Amino acid sequence: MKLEGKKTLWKEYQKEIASDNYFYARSCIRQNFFPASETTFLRVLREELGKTIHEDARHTTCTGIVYHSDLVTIETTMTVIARQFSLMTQSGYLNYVASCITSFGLYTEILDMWEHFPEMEQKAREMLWKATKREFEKPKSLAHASDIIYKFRNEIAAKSKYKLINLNTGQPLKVVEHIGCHYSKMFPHKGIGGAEYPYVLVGMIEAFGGEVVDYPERRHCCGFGFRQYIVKANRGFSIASSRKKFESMTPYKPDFILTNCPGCPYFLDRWQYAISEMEGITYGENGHGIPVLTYEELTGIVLGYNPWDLGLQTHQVAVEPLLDKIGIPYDLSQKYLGSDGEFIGKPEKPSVLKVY
Amino acid sequence: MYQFDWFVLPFAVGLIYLMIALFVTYARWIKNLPENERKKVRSGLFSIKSIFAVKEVFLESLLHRKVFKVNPLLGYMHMSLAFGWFLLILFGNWECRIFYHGHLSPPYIPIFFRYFNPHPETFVYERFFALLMDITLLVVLSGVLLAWTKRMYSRFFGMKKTTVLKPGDKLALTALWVIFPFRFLAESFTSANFGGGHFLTGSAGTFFANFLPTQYLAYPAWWAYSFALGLFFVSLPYSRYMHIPTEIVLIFLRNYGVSEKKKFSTFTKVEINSCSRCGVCIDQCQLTNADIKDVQSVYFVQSVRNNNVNSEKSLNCLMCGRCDAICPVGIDIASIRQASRYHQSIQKENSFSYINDLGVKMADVIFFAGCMTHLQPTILKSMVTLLKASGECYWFMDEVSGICCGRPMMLAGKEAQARELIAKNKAMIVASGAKTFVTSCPICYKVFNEEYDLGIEVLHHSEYLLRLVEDGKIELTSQHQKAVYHDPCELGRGSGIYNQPRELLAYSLKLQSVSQEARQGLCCGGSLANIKINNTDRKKITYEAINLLTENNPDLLVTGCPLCKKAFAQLSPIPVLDISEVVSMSLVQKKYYVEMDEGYQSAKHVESFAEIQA
Amino acid sequence: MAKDFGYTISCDRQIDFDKLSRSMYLEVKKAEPSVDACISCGTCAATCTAGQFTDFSLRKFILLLRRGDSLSVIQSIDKCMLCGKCQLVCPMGVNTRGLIYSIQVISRRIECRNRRVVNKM
Amino acid sequence: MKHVLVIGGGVAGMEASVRLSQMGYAVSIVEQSDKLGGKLNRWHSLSPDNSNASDLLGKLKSQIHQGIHKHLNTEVLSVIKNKLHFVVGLSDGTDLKTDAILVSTGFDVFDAQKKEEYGYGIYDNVITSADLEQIFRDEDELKTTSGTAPKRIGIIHCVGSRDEKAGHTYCSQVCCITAVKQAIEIKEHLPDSEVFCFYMDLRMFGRKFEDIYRDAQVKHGIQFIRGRLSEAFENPDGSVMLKAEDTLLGKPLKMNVDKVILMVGMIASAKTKKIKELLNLQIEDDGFYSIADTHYESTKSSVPGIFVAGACTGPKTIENTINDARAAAIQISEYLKQ
Repeated sequence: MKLEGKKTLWKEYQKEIASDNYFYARSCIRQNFFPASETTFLRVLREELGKTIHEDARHTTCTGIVYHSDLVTIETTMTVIARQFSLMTQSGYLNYVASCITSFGLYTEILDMWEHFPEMEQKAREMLWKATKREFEKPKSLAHASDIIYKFRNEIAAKSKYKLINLNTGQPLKVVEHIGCHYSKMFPHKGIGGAEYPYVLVGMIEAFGGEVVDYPERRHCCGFGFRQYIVKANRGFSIASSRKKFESMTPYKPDFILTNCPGCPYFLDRWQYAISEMEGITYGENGHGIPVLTYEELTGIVLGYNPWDLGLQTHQVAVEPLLDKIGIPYDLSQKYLGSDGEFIGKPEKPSVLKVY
Repeated sequence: MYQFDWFVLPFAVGLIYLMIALFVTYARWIKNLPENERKKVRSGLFSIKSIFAVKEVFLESLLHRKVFKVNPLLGYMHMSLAFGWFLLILFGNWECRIFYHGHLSPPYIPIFFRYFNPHPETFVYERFFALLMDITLLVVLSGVLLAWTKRMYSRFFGMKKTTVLKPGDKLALTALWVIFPFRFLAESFTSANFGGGHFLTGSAGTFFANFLPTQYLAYPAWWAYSFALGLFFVSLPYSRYMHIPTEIVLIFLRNYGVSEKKKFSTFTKVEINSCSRCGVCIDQCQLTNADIKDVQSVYFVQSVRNNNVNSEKSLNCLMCGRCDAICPVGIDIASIRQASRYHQSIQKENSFSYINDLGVKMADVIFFAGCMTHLQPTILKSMVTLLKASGECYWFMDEVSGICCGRPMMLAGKEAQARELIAKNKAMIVASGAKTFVTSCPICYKVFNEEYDLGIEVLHHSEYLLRLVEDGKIELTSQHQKAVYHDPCELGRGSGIYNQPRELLAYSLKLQSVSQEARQGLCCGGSLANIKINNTDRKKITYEAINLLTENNPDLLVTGCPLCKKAFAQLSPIPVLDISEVVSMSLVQKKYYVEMDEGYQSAKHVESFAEIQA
Repeated sequence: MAKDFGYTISCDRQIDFDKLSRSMYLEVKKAEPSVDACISCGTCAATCTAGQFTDFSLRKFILLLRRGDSLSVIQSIDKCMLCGKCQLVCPMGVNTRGLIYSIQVISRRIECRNRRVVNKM
Repeated sequence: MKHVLVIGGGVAGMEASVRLSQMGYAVSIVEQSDKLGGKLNRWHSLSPDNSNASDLLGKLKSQIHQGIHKHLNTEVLSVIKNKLHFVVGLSDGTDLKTDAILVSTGFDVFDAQKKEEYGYGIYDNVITSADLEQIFRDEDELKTTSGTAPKRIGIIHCVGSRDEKAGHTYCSQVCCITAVKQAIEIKEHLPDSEVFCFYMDLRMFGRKFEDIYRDAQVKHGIQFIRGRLSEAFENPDGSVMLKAEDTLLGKPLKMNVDKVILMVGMIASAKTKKIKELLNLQIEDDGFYSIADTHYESTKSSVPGIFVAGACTGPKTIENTINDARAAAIQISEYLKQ
């Protein structure tokens, strides 16, 4: 592999990322799947990096899930998105940051469409006006939340308490990454590093001391695929897609999977459990699975945040072996206590997959 | 007390051994024939059939009539050896009988008569028999000389190739070659010592006595003669000469109606052991045009005998039947090869359960085009035109979605699969209530005719069209082209239909004859029976066939098989037509025909056809 | 052991070229070398008598063998009626009937071999 | 004596110069590089007869005599057209007065790096058809980067051709036959290797091309997979995993190969664009020069007195390029006689 070749390519896929004053739009599903990730993102930006980031309680879904399930028309979608932009405009921001890959992809798509078909933008404005009497400005910059972390990866690394180094061997941890299809596959030039050799997560891993491992099915879908999962009859395809990725990455013995998207960590995490129950197969070391992290969780980990504050107890695949490798202390007795100290309940023990 | 000398022992022992060996072998074969075949033997044994068999044995086994027809020189060689030897024995026995006044003598006496009675002056017929035996011996010796020559220079006999010998054969052959020279020497030396003999042995004896110590040589020569005979008899059951006695058995069995079946039987053993390895089938085989030299019937039969048939020998054959047509022994080689394919192939039931409910139409006449005709739209078009013109109520059975007739499967030895296809087609034919079944493909024709057991008449389209013409249902005009008719193998040799196509074509064309036709007709090279041959080799065969067929510069080449047409059309310098196309082109176009449409197939219209005719 | 979630993991349709064995193709090729001339034009499948009723396609079978997916060929090859139309239309001179006959023979051999292995177990 | 300026000293430029000179015209060739011959200098052998590219080059060069003025390492800087002729300013300081101009600026090889998913310039064992010719020309062996002989080689057709994403929707004509030629050459060098061609359509349009294709299958056992490479991936051992659909089976397929050869197409050369500005010529959407009439005047440009020949008017085989050059010579001569 010629890194020089990659670097040349990466140079072609750079984009302007605003350095401050962000308007943040959350993801519909992340707060359920990995509830602390978005919180961590805000905490890192505000506390560690001292940035201004604004949220508006009135923001809604971008319609991405129904849009990609062919259940709404483009008009509905672009009107909803227009309303999001209008909230941003109303708050006095210009830099839109989406927490969700699919939202990011959809915003990009809508903005691109408006650029090519200005009459559609006009239509969106009219419909938004009719429905809500709102007006909006298009964002000056549109970024995915990972772009922001990527932009400040070196600053974060400078503040980090832990490096992605295996304590026992002194070697960098081997990380496989999954970019999320909607991040750059549709609009490679809107993602850092493009679609073939995306750099946004690689940049973080390298900055945090880890080593990225390529694997054959790196670009393959995580298995969410919207209709693949949501329609139960198709669910076999969803899990088969994830399995294809696991089988492809296992020979490289990755220490963890870093993900970019709301659906990806969820399916890469939960399907490991489902596969173990259905086929008795696990992909990690010693009967554990391969831990799956969101980039916010990773950032929190290197910054030394309490693993349970990062929501790592909500993972199906145990993250403790990874924490042990990095040398991060954790208190198992605190694992299932909420922020108020109340017991939040403990999941049923899987029959195959090993957990703590 | 009869005369005796120790030297007769090798002969006597050999003869006894041979008799026992042959008896045991043939008894076992006949005993193991399938029950119904054995019944035929029992009922035929004491009937006129045995007389016919004796006649045939005389004509074929002794005179070798068929070999004569194929190749006179080769025929003479076989005849001089077989019939000559037979006469020697016959005359020897007469001589004995007369000499000993009707008393039976042991078999060695007639054989070695001259040793025991070199010059019996008291015997009144001595001079007569001496002359007779010398003439016969000369004939036999000339045969031996020819056999030597054939072995050395086969081309002298007009044969391109001759058969290859096995070690057992060599022993027997050597013995056979020296038997008569030794007899000649023994009798000559004896004549030199004691007188007797005639123009041959007498003169030779006098001649040898000039420079040889004949008094010392005569006795060893008799030993050598006896020894050669004994050796030949003992080695005969293990050599190709087994064919001599076995052919006699074959002729008898065949006259009783025993025949080859789908599987090997002990009759197959009789047949394959009757092969004299004469090799006429080699030159007859068109595969030699493509330089394929090791699969010809003589080699195939040999491999069956040695129990080492490989797929190449069994499957690399056009099954054209030209070797059958020429085989002097009349071995049913095609059936044996077919049976070997059966034994080699996988028999699988229910391969075609996916075919069901193809739809049936009620009709008087069924037309079945067959797979190959479907690749020849002009034949299809002609047949449809003619069927419409005939006014008969017909059903074009495989117009849209027909299935295969089963013949190709059968040719590949897949009997069970073929039966399944046959059952499916048969059910449709029976349901249609048709009384006549017509097909434009000889491959289909053969299987419909022989295997379907339909209970209705099955006609090749040439027969059917001829009938339409003869019945006045269609009328043909005479064209002026000279044409050659090519006999498709499956139609001609395969089904015995040679004349009907010619009669039909004679209505419109001037038919030329060619050197290789009818029973000697050529294969087009397209044969479905050969699964092994590649297309380049096929083309060589086709090319040679076209060369022979067009030797008299005809304007047209006509055939009765869509596959032959396809094969020829690729390479032929002159147009190639199917019979139906010729008939369709010479059809007298009445206004009536033109007006007829697709729906014109009912009985009502037949009546109106009659009105128009009137 | 397997827990029922109400769905199963779908099979991968991908031809994993490195995992499949092409030994059957090599055997077939030895028996009928003209198979190498096939260019997948599909004329054979278009004219096929059996193909009217089933998905029998010689073109496809040759490809499947070339890719090492022998099993589906073994399962379907006996649907052929050996009528020979394919042979007449093949533009590359493949001896298609000989090819099918050979595939049938080799299929049976492989089936027997597999059966023997099962019996041993 | 009338004068013709030939811009571009590749196959078309050389052949046209020779023919024009034979017709009695003064000819100058301007060539930007230090030698004549263009892409032929870097090619090893030619289809369909496997003849040596250097033999053909030698033949072409031997015809270039002293009377033809060569301006090597030279660019055209300016062109002014007056009523009678063109005044051309060259970078070597010459100002030429010429009566006609033949543009034969050829083609550029598609930059395979633009097809990122194929990994050229990133994966060690991915090379282009042009690289392979260079290897053969230098009499090197085809090896993997770890120095071993590749056991399995994948040849990818239509790289940069017939590809809307790469911006070139046309067929480059020569790549299919080149792929088959190179596949056979590889098998001749490495008889134990397996060679696979991934193609969209096989365009064996030329005389004998189909025979070579048949030989490739029957004699050399080269296998053809009708499916376009979707992506390549480098395995840890340096081998490359290819993903394509076997479209004839309707199934996705993945295969590991030790070496990948990308059949790069022809695109309009950078020079073509530059000269277009100077001469005020027209180009079409595909980037190649417009011609006056596709069938009848294929070497006449949109500007009187300026002619075009060779691959600057679209991908061409060498045979067609040479014919095109000769046709241009005749057309120029007709023009100059008017």
